[in-house]
Amino acid sequence: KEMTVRDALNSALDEEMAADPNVFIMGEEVGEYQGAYKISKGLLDKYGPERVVDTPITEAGFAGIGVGSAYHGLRPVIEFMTFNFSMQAIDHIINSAAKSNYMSAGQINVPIVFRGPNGPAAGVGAQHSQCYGAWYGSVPGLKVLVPYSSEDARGLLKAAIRDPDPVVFLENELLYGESFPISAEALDSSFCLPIGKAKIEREGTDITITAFSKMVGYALKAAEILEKEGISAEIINLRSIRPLDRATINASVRKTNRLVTVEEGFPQHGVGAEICASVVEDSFAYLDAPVERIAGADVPTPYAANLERSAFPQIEDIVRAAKRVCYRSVPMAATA
Amino acid sequence: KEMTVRDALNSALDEEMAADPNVFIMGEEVGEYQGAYKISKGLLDKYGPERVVDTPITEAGFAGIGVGSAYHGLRPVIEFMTFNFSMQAIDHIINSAAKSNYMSAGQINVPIVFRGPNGPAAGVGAQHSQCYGAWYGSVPGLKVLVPYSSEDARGLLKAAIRDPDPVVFLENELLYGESFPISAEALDSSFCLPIGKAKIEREGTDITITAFSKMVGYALKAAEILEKEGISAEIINLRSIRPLDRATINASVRKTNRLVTVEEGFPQHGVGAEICASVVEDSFAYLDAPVERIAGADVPTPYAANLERSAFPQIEDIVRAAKRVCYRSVPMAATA
Amino acid sequence: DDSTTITIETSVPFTGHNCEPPSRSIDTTPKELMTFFTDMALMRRMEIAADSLYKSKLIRGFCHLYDGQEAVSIGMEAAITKKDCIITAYRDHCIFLGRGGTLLESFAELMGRQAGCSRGKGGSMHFYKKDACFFGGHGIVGAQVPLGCGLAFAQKYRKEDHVTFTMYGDGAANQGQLFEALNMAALWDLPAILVCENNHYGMGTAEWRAAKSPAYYKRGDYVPGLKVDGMDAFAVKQACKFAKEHALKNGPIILEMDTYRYHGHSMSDPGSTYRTRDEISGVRQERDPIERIRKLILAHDIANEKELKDIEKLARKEVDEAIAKAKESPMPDEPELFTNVYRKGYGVESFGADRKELRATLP
Amino acid sequence: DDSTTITIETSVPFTGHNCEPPSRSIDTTPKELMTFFTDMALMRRMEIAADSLYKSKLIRGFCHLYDGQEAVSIGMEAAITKKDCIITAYRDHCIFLGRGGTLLESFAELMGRQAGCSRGKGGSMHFYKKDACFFGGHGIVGAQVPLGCGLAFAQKYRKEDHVTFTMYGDGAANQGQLFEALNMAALWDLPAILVCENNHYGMGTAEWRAAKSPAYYKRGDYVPGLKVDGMDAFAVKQACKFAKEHALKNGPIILEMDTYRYHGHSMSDPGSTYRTRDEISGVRQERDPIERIRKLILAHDIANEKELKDIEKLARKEVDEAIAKAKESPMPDEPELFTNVYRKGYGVESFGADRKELRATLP
Ligand SMILES: Cc1ncc(C[n+]2csc(CCOP(=O)(O)OP(=O)(O)O)c2C)c(N)n1
Ligand SMILES: Cc1ncc(C[n+]2csc(CCOP(=O)(O)OP(=O)(O)O)c2C)c(N)n1
Ligand SMILES: [Mg+2]
Ligand SMILES: [Mg+2]
Repeated sequence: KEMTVRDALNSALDEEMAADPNVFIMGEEVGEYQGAYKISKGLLDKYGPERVVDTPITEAGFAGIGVGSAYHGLRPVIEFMTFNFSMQAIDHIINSAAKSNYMSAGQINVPIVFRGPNGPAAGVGAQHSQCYGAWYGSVPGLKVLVPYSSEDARGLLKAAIRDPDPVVFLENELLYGESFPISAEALDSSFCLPIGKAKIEREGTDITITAFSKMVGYALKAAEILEKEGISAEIINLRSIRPLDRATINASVRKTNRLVTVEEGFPQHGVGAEICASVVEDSFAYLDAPVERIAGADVPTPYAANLERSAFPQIEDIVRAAKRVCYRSVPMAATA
Repeated sequence: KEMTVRDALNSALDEEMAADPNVFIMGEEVGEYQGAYKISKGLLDKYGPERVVDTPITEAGFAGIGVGSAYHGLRPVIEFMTFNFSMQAIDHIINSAAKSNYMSAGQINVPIVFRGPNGPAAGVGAQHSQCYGAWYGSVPGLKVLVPYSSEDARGLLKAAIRDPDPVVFLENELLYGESFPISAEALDSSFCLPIGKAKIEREGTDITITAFSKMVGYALKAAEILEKEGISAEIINLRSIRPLDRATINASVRKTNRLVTVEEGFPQHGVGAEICASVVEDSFAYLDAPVERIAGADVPTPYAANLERSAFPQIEDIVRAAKRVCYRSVPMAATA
Repeated sequence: DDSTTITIETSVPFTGHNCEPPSRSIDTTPKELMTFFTDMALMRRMEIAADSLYKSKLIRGFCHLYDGQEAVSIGMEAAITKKDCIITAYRDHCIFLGRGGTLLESFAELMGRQAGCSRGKGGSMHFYKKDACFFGGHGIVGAQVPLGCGLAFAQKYRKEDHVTFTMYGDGAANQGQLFEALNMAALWDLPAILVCENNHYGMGTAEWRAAKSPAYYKRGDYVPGLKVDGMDAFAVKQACKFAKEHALKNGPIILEMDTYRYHGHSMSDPGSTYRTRDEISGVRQERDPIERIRKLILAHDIANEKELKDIEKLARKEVDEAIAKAKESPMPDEPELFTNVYRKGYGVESFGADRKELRATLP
Repeated sequence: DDSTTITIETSVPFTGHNCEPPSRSIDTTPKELMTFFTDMALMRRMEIAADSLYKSKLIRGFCHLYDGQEAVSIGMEAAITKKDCIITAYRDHCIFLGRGGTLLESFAELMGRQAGCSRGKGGSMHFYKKDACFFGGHGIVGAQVPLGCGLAFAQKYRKEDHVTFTMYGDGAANQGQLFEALNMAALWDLPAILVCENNHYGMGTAEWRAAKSPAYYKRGDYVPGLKVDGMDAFAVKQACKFAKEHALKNGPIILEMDTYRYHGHSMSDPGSTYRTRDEISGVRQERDPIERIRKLILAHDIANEKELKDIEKLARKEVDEAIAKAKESPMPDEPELFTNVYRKGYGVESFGADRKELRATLP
């Protein structure tokens, strides 16, 4: 059976709302418009305007209201139309949500989910293409999940909603319409994925490639190409950026002795840098080659199609880096 | 001659305001109150309320106003009382300031400085102790400077104000009152430090330690202790997080073959992670030991004095890590 | 003759908040009427062509069209100079044209080509024309309001006699940063005019669902405001003239422009699920800004139906030619990926997705 | 007897905005008067003791004192129940006490000890008492306003008959998020009461330098408001009762409490550079909230001077004892560094500054 990521998210919301009357959805266009990207389709009809709350375009305000309601026992799911707009509300995500349980020595936990599309879409320009994985992933008190497939989307969103702590849930617009095979188990309403565990999407022996969100698909495609060239790549779908599954990553690198990290965000202080540091810390002696980072270009996102393509990782970038790490090609820098 | 960091910043502001009538200061309590930390002391009297502008407590608003004024040719220096409050304005720093020159293909450059104390002070708790170096440092379009000494403070702030691009200038409250020797050259009103260049504060041969802001002082003290134990540490004061001076860092590591990074911010996706990745990318073969990161603990900042001390790097942490990297002690993990 | 004075009345009276509204009566000339018609016809045609280009996949991502709202740009430009600043949100194509931008620059930008006003790097939401004091083109709802107050701050700082028009939607009108900026603008008497283009919907949300008080001209509370028929270019002109004078003397003022967007919010929105087709066609028939001018021209015998149709045909031709030219314009050169990150790049290295394959020294 | 009805008048009439203000006349009892006096005396003493502890370096970082403003907490608590929520900013010690928190918990928190209400992990700005619906203690100016509206959202969602009092300063009153939250509170009829504690300064900035319109009770525009003498506990009580009824029926309302802080903003501020000593002593003499109650008690012969002095002495003794106990409380155990990062830590590893030396499994 197949299911789109959109339907996976939609059904996860639906089931969790059915299971717990304290769960509600709030955000711009989530109700009458059925969601800017239709993730909340049908839920207004089913659960009514008290539980599917359309807001004005005031992110700081409604994120704060969401957090306050979570202080007092509700379980809000706050949709940002895209995560770019979460910057207007970031103080509440960090200072009001992530830190409260600690500052109150456990009195005020904050069971809230902030979700929405993150990272680049297609042709939406510099202000609408940023990946917030590394930023939110740096903040103790937050959990940061990054689904790739429909199974991820269902299992992680359900886990996020049930979790007693604030979760930042980073989706990808370009995956919403993609279909993935889905098991009967994953379709069960009790289904849930563990938070903080990566998934080995494909086993391999020669090189480890880490990726999250849309880049998992690219990495898998790269692995197919590499296989033809006799390189067996192990693909790790991170699923969670915080907690980061250092154990799974390091175990894989200890087996393959080589690592390429892939992400669409800006490179500096990115997820790849962290993974590199984690492996250097824990498995330095196992590394047979320098870790390579594939990431978004270190520039604001250009609109023009050709430049935009150059600004984000392509499958051939992953393949090339993997081959380099396996010493199948000589590194050479082209200057643009 | 000696000068405090506070006086260094104050004199830099004064001189740049005197030199360019388009430079003005804006922020909370910068005028009549003479600055929450007295960095702008005396400037209201000297330059009047048109150029030293007290604002209401509305960071999003006045940061946006500052950026707008920079679009139209002024050179605002925006003070955040502390950088924690910059989160209310972060959308303007990123989307309105950092990206405009790119989105407009060079039409709208944004000569603005955002400055103020960053990172932990003493006993100010979880909401007032965050380091924003890694976040801002990840954003193309921004330049991010981190002065340590009075010379840094003067030379970098003057460079920041004269720069045609948006600069995030991260000070440290606990350094304001510290005195540093200062040269006649650095006291000259034409003095300026290059943006993007690190400074080797102390030469050494056995290990490279990178640090910025207050941690440079800690690293220097650690180097003294290490020297007594026969370890010669090279201390790099980053001065600039973006651009990051990869050349200086890598050259040093190629000489010492060992690296410890130090910062007060959260570890995940931090400056240390980036430096580790940069060295692994460029100088992997030169590394004789795993890179070690010393960073703020991965927890919100506790208030209690004992916990707070454990939450941030101490000199002994740097010494211990350096010795470990030099294989002078066996690593051992204590579980708290 | 072209410059005879014709006195006309605005469609409805202005409603003031904390201010005495200007008169309904305004003088114009045949020349001005013809210019309004010609310019609005061109804008309308440009937006309709953009719609087609989007559908044929030559424009990507977002594309927010302005048809229906043309009178706001036209009336405003008629009241001010190119040293007065304008800043707006993402619905910016016609504002750019109003400031003197060209069709070629517009279409090339929409298609991501070198000849675009931002050399293809900005896209639909990020048009600028600094030499005519047009400061964009902003994608984050509400952000342009403090930015606009900052432009006004610079004008006042330099003791200029110019003002800034900051345009925002009814949806944006609830943004907190607007209230922050307005307070400062009022405290410091900035020559800031906030132009709320109330097209009655923020995406799919009707104004009353997003605002407890959708009387946007009153939302400045202690700041004066004026409600204006934004479908009537002359009302807009009168209001902007009034506002400019007010702002130079007394600081900020809000103009609420009652207007309407014919298209959906952006290209993915059919624009018909949250409003009725009757509502749209009703506005087209009774309040269309171009038709209003057409009627005035005909009523005053300045031109006849055919002449006006010819103008519209010419607009279509100009648009088609500009599109043809835009299509000929190449995509930006690859090295443009790394230009304009900074004004001053210090020769630092920057990286592409595969940093060992693609890197550049920043200019 | 203790519960005879005494009718008194509030110091000044209430001023309403978009609402009919309540009467100036209010009933009380000797018991209530004595309670007000006792509770405020204790708060006053606590804050003065905190000042000394700070000076002797037993309290670190920020420390924002509430002396002068006690009537706001006292009057509010007298009108509501512990199921009504309160949330405030960093000036939170007395609000905590008003909600039933103890002196020991307060002082221990201020000194960063285990016995603190946040086990020493929060500090001065982060007191909470969830079992009495006190939700902190927030350090970011303005942030508590949307949070408070969120508490009210939860109350309404659960169809409770309770309301939320969200306290903020005159400085915070200009924050955009306040206007965003207020709009939603009004749209959705949330039982949210915004209590602006106007002590006339935000740090060193006088209200009129930060706000074009310092009439904070009117700043809700379309939301009703009431101006209240915040130095008169009875006026506060009357207003809060009124506001609670209003909020349950009609949604949000703003109460502007005209009050005064005697101390500087925090401990680094002498509090005398931006206002005159005369101003401060004038308020102390003419409007002090404790003295007002003392006079009422004496005027109604409920207690004599000496009895009241004894109450104050007792307050001092209680405070001293609490401090002594707090000093005995140990610092938090080292492993507390890693507790409460999450409610559910999944057994993940977390790191200290030197991760090879100090790491922990999160509970
Ligand atoms: C801060 C922010 N939140 C959400 C969005 C997504 N968004 C783009 S336009 C829009 C509607 C704006 O409506 P309005 O202000 O009325 O302007 P109009 O589109 O009608 O011109 C929304 C929600 C955004 N761009 N920025
Ligand atoms: C967003 C933000 N900006 C600045 C500060 C620093 N700050 C703390 S309190 C304060 C003054 C607040 O004044 P007011 O709201 O009147 O409250 P009061 O202190 O008088 O009780 C300022 C500027 C902060 N904590 N948060
Ligand atoms: Mg609109
Ligand atoms: Mg105040």
